[in-house]
Amino acid sequence: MELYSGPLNVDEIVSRWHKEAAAQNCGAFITFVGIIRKENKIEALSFDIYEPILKKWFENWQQKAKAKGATVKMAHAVGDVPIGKSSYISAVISPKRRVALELIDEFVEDFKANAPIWKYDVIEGKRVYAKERSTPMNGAGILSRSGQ
Amino acid sequence: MELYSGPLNVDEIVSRWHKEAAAQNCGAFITFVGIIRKENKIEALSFDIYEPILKKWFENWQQKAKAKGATVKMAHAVGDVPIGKSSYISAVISPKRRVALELIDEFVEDFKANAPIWKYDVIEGKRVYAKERSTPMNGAGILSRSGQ
Amino acid sequence: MVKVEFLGPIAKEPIELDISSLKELAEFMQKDKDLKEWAENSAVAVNDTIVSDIEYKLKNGDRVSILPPVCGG
Amino acid sequence: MVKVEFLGPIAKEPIELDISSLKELAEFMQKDKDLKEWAENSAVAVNDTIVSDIEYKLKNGDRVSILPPVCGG
Repeated sequence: MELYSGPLNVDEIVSRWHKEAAAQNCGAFITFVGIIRKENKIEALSFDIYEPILKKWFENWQQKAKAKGATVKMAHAVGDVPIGKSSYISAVISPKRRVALELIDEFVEDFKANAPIWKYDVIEGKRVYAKERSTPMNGAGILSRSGQ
Repeated sequence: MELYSGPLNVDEIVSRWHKEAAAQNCGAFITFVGIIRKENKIEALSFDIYEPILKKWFENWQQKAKAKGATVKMAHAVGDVPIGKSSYISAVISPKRRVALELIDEFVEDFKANAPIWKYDVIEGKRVYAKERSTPMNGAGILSRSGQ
Repeated sequence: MVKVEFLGPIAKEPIELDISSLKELAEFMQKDKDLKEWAENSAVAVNDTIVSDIEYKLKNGDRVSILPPVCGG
Repeated sequence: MVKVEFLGPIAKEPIELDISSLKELAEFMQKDKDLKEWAENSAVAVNDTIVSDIEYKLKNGDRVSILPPVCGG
């Protein structure tokens, strides 16, 4: 797991992981790259990460992948990432094609739903929490009246 | 669609497609890279491609992707590719994550089943058709007695 | 004492509470106008492990994190 | 005349046949010891378009390709 301040150097990261895949004698290497889109009046997106829980989340996925003979990789930006730059890369390295295709889907979807990362639109230099696009994590709401 | 004689320059190709994804204002960029694994006594794999039908197959996928707002990309090696080098990259560029994850799976699986490419193991400098790992294409067998 | 920290967009400094279960924390948050809303959609971790049992007992020195809705990527 | 070409691992030079349908091509291939086997698992294209109707009519100058099992990637 790699965290970077600001935009990711996708070329460098993907090249390095690709070499790792070849060195592991794995035939399938899939990457998912998240790029900041121009939308509304956004100048950039900005991210907060709570690293201790993200690390546990990732280690749990590493175990899951290992049980299928695969490896997962992840890189994410902290702070501001301007439009057109990349904030997120996840990857699966696997000897088997099917395992790789299935894992990347589950890994990216679970990342979206449960990785402790908060996203903000940057508009006129101000951070605005992307509330509508955010997802309550597994187990959310237990502190509410209805959660009891 | 890009065909190369010998191994692919994965870094160059992925970097270029990544830039294209950013220029298209697409948020999701997925690549699948096929790497030659060391197995048995293989020195390399070797590929024959029938380009006219591959081109049609790819154009058909390009249309399919377009209907979902996405773009597909593909690069493949012709001839010998030694162990540890890459022979195949496919990619999906899409504004939407779900579309990208679903398309890459269908695209790669259909590629494996229907792209007119033949694979050979290279053992002691000789090409041996990888018969057991090959798949009859859609519509195969119509010239056989049972096909009629 | 239990330390409670609010992550991401919850604009609130950490607080120290004299509570012994998540249930007591829930009661505390429901009384606070601003926190009540976050209680609805936040997950909870105790010492960096996600907990989903409201009966979970807290002990002196525990650190509780409130995790609002996420959106990585 | 119809030109028939054999792709990939089928080690055979193109041939010219006086046939007017895929059915006739099928009959021809089934008589050839080596080609019979490939007929079982190959797909067929006429002028670079995959055809899956055995009744498909061939006309003078058509080019038929025999495509054995594939494995790209």
